Amino acid sequence: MIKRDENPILALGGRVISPFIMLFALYVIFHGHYSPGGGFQGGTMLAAAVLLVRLSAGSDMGELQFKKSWGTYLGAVGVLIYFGTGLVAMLWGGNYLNYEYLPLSFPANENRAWGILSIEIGVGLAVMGILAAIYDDLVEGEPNAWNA
Amino acid sequence: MLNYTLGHYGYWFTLVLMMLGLYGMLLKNNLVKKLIGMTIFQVSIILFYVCSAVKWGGKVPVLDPVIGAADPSKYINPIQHTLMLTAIVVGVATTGVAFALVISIYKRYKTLDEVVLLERMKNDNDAD
Amino acid sequence: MKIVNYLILIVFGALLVYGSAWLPERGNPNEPLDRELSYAGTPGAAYYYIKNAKKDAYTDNMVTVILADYRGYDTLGEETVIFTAGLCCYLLLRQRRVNHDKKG
Amino acid sequence: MMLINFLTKNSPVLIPILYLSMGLLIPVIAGGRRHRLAWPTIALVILIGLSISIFNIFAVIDAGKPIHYYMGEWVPPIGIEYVLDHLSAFVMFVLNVVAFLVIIHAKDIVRHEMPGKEVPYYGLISLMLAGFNGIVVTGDMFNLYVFLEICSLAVYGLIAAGEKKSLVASFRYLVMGTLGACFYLLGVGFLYLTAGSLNMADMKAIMPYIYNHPTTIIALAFMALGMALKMALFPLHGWLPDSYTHAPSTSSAIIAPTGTKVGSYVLIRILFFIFGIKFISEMLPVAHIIAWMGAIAIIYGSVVAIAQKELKRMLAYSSVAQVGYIGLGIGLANPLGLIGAVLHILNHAFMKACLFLVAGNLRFKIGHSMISKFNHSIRKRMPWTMAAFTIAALSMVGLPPMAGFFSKWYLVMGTIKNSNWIFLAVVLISSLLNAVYFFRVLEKVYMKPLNSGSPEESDENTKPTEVGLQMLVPTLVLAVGLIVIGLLNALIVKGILAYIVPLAGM
Repeated sequence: MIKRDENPILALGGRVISPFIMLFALYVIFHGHYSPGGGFQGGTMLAAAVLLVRLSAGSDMGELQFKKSWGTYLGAVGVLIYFGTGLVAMLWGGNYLNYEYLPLSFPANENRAWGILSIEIGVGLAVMGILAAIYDDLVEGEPNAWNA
Repeated sequence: MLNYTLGHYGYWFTLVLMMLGLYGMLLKNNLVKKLIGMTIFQVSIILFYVCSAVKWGGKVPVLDPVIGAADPSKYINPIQHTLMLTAIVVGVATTGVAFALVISIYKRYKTLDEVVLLERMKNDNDAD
Repeated sequence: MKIVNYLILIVFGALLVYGSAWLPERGNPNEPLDRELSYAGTPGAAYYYIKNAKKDAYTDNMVTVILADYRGYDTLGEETVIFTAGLCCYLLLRQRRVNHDKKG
Repeated sequence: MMLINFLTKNSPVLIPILYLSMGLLIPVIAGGRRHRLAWPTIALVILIGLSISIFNIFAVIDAGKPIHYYMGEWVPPIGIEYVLDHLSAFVMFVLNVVAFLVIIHAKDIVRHEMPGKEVPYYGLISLMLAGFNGIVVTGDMFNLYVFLEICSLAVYGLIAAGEKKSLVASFRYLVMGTLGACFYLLGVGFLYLTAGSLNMADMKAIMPYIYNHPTTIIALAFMALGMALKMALFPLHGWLPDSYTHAPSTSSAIIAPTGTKVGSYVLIRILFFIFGIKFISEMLPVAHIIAWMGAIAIIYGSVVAIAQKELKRMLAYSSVAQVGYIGLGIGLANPLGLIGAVLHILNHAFMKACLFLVAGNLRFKIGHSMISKFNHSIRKRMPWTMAAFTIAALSMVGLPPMAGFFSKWYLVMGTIKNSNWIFLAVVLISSLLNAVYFFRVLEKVYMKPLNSGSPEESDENTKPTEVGLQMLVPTLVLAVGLIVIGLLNALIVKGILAYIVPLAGM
């Protein structure tokens, strides 16, 4: 492994900043209806917050925040939220992804707004989970003997 | 002529980027440099789409209550932005898989230079 | 082999320059991609989106509406692409977690 | 009754989203210690997909015209549509039936070749099928790009899971494949900027108005180039032999019959359904170039295949040649050529799947597939496998009762109709070359009497060690299928393929 010097500023700074990045990411996801932003952008920031802790404080500390095994599952759950929203609309009589048919008691256009929100959350979770999983896999597959 | 230049100079810059990317992909020996070329190529296409979406004097495609939706020429074209959000994700995914492959290749052959790599693969053949 | 690659590069560049010289002008709102009706009389997508996004989906951000609703199926595909990439990395790199536990 | 209504309403979209959801669910269902669930799940899913695709064929034949499905009920230029016509229903059926048989075959061999990796492997197979089926049925150019990337990424992973050199092969394929997809995207960009639409049918309606525009020509050039890269047409086939040779047996058996076929399908869509036959023969002679490339590919692939020492590598080069047939059929740009090309998609899918399954069986039981080490003991050890190989080889050569003969027949008729004698000669010569490289193998296996006293014929070496039923039955079904397709080919052509010709505007 590459030798890593313990640096308290990095370790602490990363851990302090990470939750604030997450908070802003949630803002980006949920405010995507009214300003530039949305699921993918927010999801990338969530993933960045997770990876920041992993990079600055090491994998063990990162494991406390977001377990390695969660990544793939969270990704699957995120895409399934998206998929399920479309499927519910289909089972309730519309075409696939027609949010008008979602079983909510709003007028059609507000139904669509809620449908959009639901899939933005799905996209956010999926992107966060998968990006973290890809990073973990890349680190795990990294050759251990760089100097050899 | 001025109008023509104003209307096209954005494309020319993306063309230069595309050529750079293709050069990296075709003529570099190092696998990571190839990947860098590939990413430049993808990003240049994204820029090509995005720079075609502009309208002089147009706003970002978020509804402004002052302007309203009556006159579409007041907003820039939102389609390219949407398509390119998708294309960016595709690019990220491709790069991720490519790096997974590069790491595995390095683990197996201890090199990333294509010429050396071919040599070592040939040696493997003889060993079999 | 290198010469062939340079040749490909030059041909590609020439094609691009030729094609881009005839592209529609940027920034002009009367180009076909921004018109209300296309040449064949079918509705132009961009025009429709800007006009009706708020009415259809009660959302200000047009890009969000297109991304999630009008062209939502693309976005589902996009999520699948990134999930596929995740599975590829899993297949290629992930060691069996069982071994990992034993080590730790 | 409700189920039937649901099916008829939503049938075009069901197959892609079925595979898509199962690709996500397999890592969840079969995660952790339940990894033995992965194979039954994927087999069941593909069985359902196959049933729906059969249902689709009957639905299309019943309707007699393309079935449109609007995502979110947004009518085309606004939203994305799925189009199920005779061509897409037919190609979808081919994909699913081949995938089903290969997956039935895959259970033991995947566990043998990739222990502990079944879960992501089957997940990727499901996602790859989602990509293929999505490409086939979509009516939107950008949606096609997205699904193209799904299947490409899955294929890179499936290839890289193989033996030692598969990683480099996969990396090369990744670079070339991304280049192809980027070219396609660039072409779509040029076309969109010129015409202002992304829908294929809409684009066809706009085409007369932008007929003389130079950007349209550039768009066609880029899109055709990208797809030629994906389908491995002759000068762009560089990634194919290595990938197919070093990939795991199951991967080559499922990718070789389907991957390049989807590329050719998209090429048919682009040339005939977006640009139209007039444009591709007048403005830019793309059809002509593709036909020539196909002809060169046929000769080149066959000749190089003769020189190969390894069975899978020989089959890979033979794939280059077979893609050439499809390219030739497309490039002829007449009804007979198109029918020949589409029929060859079906035939070649069956033949290649059968041959690669045979190669997989040999690797599984004998441990190698080097042609030089083949001898007559194989015919004793694996009689049924070699029988399937013989049928598929005869079909590749093009002997009359087998399927391979009929697609070549249509191609020959097409060349005669265009009075292009060079192409006619190419198709005829290629049959001879095919015969050379397949009979080379058959001769080693069948032409020497047993018990000539050499040491390798001890009882040990000639004991029947045929593979298990689960691997044998799919191989034999594919082989018998070749004869059945051959006998039923008039029905297939009259019932389905004849409808494609007017759709393609010929």
